[in-house]
Amino acid sequence: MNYSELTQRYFETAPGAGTLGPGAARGAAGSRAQGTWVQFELQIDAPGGRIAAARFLAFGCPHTIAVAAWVAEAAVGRLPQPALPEGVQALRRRFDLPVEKLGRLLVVEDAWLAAMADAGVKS
Amino acid sequence: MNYSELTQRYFETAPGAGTLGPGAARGAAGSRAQGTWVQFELQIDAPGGRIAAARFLAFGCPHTIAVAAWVAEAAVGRLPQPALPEGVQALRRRFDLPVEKLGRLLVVEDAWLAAMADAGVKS
Amino acid sequence: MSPDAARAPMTAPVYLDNAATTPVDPRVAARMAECLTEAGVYGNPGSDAHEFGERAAERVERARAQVAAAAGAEPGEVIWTSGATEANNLAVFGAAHYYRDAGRHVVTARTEHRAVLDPCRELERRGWRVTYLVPDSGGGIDPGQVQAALQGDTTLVSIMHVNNEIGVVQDIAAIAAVCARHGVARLHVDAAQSMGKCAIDFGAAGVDLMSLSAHKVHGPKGVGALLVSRRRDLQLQALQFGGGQERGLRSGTVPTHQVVGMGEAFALAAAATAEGPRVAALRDRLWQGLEAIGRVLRNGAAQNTVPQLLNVSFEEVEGESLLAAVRAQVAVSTGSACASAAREPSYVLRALGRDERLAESSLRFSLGRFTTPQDIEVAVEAVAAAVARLRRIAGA
Amino acid sequence: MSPDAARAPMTAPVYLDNAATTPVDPRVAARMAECLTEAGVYGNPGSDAHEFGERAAERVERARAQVAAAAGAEPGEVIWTSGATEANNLAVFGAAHYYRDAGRHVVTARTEHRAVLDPCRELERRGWRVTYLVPDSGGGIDPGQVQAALQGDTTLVSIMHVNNEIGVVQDIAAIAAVCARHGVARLHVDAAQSMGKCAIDFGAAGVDLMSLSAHKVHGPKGVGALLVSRRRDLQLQALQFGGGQERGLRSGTVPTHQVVGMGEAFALAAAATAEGPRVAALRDRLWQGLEAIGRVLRNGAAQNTVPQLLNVSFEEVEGESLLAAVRAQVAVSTGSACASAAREPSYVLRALGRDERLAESSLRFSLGRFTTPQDIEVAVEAVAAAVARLRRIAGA
Ligand SMILES: Cc1ncc(COP(=O)(O)O)c(C=O)c1O
Ligand SMILES: Cc1ncc(COP(=O)(O)O)c(C=O)c1O
Repeated sequence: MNYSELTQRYFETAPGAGTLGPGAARGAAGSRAQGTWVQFELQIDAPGGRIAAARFLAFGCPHTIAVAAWVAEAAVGRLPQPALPEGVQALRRRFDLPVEKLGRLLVVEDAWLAAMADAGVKS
Repeated sequence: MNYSELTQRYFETAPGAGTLGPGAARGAAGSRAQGTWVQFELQIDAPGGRIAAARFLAFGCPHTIAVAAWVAEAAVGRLPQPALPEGVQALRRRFDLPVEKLGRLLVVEDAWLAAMADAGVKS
Repeated sequence: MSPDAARAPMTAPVYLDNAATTPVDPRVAARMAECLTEAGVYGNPGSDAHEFGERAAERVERARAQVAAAAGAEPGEVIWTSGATEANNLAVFGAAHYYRDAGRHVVTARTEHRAVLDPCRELERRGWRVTYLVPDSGGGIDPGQVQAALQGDTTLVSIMHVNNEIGVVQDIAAIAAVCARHGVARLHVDAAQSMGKCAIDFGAAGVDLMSLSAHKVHGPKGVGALLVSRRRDLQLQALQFGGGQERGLRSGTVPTHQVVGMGEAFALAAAATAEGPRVAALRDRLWQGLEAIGRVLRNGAAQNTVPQLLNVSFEEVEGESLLAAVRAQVAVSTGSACASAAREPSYVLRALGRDERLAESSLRFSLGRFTTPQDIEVAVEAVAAAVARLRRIAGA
Repeated sequence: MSPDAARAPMTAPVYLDNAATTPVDPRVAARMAECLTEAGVYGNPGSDAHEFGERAAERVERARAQVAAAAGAEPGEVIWTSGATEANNLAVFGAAHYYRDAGRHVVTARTEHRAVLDPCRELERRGWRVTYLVPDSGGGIDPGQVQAALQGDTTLVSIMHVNNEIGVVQDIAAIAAVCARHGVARLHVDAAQSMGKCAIDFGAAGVDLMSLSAHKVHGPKGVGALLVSRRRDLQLQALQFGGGQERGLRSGTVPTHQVVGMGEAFALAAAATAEGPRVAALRDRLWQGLEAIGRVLRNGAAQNTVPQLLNVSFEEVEGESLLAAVRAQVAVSTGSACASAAREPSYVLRALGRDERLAESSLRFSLGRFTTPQDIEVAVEAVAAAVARLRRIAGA
């Protein structure tokens, strides 16, 4: 398996891996038993405010970890929205994801949507 | 194919290859078309006397040539007899002949017997 | 350890994938080089019309004797092949087809190499019945299982000696005894992984057919042998027809340098009796280091495994990420990557009862003649760091 | 030229048996050596889990491209095998079995190599019908003969390119056109002797399957390839099952050093365009020298023969003695000795209409890259002396 330079870098550094603790909005998707599980925690200080901090956890392939890390990083400073900071197809291109791995991206998206729902953002 | 040292030597030197010309007793056996042909010519000076000279011609494998040459050489000085100077089995051992080549020795023997018959020696 | 120094400016990974293939021993490479160019023994060993051919044939026969001696066989029992894959195919198809009138049932195991399983599947397509034995959780096949699987029309049993993924060793002599009692069933043993790892005695074990490979034991790739027992007048249908080489069982020009390499590799392995304990100590150190990581499972019965192999599953770690995290430091095989393009959880580990996740999150460490204590330390450190990091990312 | 200097105190014979096998070119041997030991590219090209495997796979693909370029094929059409014997078997059995429902008739020629004829005989045992075309007295197969032999259920035609005994070249493109018109019949060409002797263009000729061998053109023994045309979606049943290498058509670890050797040998041969005229001049000088002996017959149509081969029958000379008389000076093949243990008059020469004696008293001189004018003089002198002496002993 060859990974793009960006995938490799986010997989290796995994910025934002971890949790924020009580008070953060949290959402997860997938399952470890199925091979891919992702969780996001977002800190939104004021209702209607921007995302102040974001963390992720991921059990999955390097692409899954890299994309989750990138999404968490990209989330900071944005207004909470039900859409990912970047759409699934754009992420696929950005990380040069093989087509058979598209399912993993959908898990990332589902985890994001779950976190948004937890934060009270309507989709 | 590996040849014994004796076979190799008689094949390479082929002493006595040739003919004696008119007056010699001559006998041949086998056929070129079948792959083995041998001829002996013997010079017997006085009736009932010894073999004074012997020559052979041979078309055949190295064993055939070597044995014919050896027989011609061994014949000189002997009394003409219907038997080869040495029997077929003894020759086979002497030249370390593979068993499937026994037929070639019989051609040598037949040529010898034909030459004896030509010399008037009864078998 | 650099596979291509010019291309690898960073330190090359430690090579712990000797069960996939091994570097050729320099002594073996030297013998091979003698059989290539104009200055060497380059004749066709089948050319009996001149000394170039005869010299080559001498080398081939010397190599045959070396392989026979190392494996406990007679030289006349060694049939050269292009590797253990071909040897396995020749054994399975060759015996099944030759004895087709005696029956069309074959017994093998789920944990066999694909070079046995795939021919068995093909036999099924051709109308044979195949019984696939399931090993115990340690990977062992009980001779009693073989006994129970034999039917009146079983003509072939194919059970490997040393498993290539977990290193478990089967009791071949006991299985051979079961087949001998049956009378009709012939025993084929895939011993591609055995040489240099576990003693092989073809004759004493009473085996009918045995596959060998050179490149698993510091010999060249692309050469192997099938041992065909002469004691029982075993017959085979050839797979490949032509010049009639190898008693008509395997036509094709015999590649002198290749079989010479195999002969030398087998002779060296047979002579290297101190190698087992040395490697076992390294393997033990490796296991000790990995076990300390915590939540790791050893695959295959530890007490019945060759020293060169250690297969470990890491809980709460995803397989592909584990490989990606260690591959810059350690070259190993995983339970999810396999030689073929298909990426599936190892069917061998699945047969032992491991779930899909644990099968995928396994690493096979395979040691060889050139493995050093330093290699082991690098591997332990790299794997420990990777597992810790991935577990942290997974919140596990 | 000494095959084993320590064993050959006398001058070694001149090697004129390059159609049996060739010495490996030193440049080829050097590339091979890079893929063996720990210092080189020793990984398993099937191991995609680490860079050792990836480096090896790169070498394998580079070699595949070299072979494809030299033979006028696409890299994706190259299936590595253990030699032309295996390639021929895979082609003949593979196509016949895959297309068995379309018919069970095969067309080939009496002058094919045994690695084609013996699989055809085996097909007959399995219920196929085989037509064996008889060449003209020069060894040529007329495309019209192929046309006439095709039947509604002919699925395979197997005709060689360059004959290994007489060097005659068949008109492959014309035969391919005949098969294409038929529609169902696929064309396999045994081109084991072609590379470096006669241009091959797999794609342009419209051939479906083509067998290649490395060791006939200064590459290593034990490696070859089957070219499988992609244009017509040609399918084959595999002979050997296992790891799924080579698109599942030929399982088994790909031996990096072997295929790298083949790639390099093919690239060198394709680049050596001046070699043909040089060798042709040597062959002409050889024929001139032999013809002067008198009562000699050239076998195979002179105008349609590769420069590397010259096959001559000597009247009134027994074959075995001829060989024995020249072998200390010249290493050649004869019409009575063959690679297998059986010693029979060459069936190729018999098919040309030579009688048994003339077939047996033939010598095949085959020249190669390392043949020198001096070698030719030695050969002419040795053969002339031997023939004269044997004719004298035979009274002929
Ligand atoms: C147990 C076993 N059998 C067969 C094979 C195939 O051997 P080879 O690579 O020589 O074809 C291997 C190695 O891949 C193996 O480990
Ligand atoms: C025409 C032809 N076909 C096939 C072969 C077999 O090739 P290999 O020795 O690579 O198996 C040979 C050489 O022996 C040959 O000359």
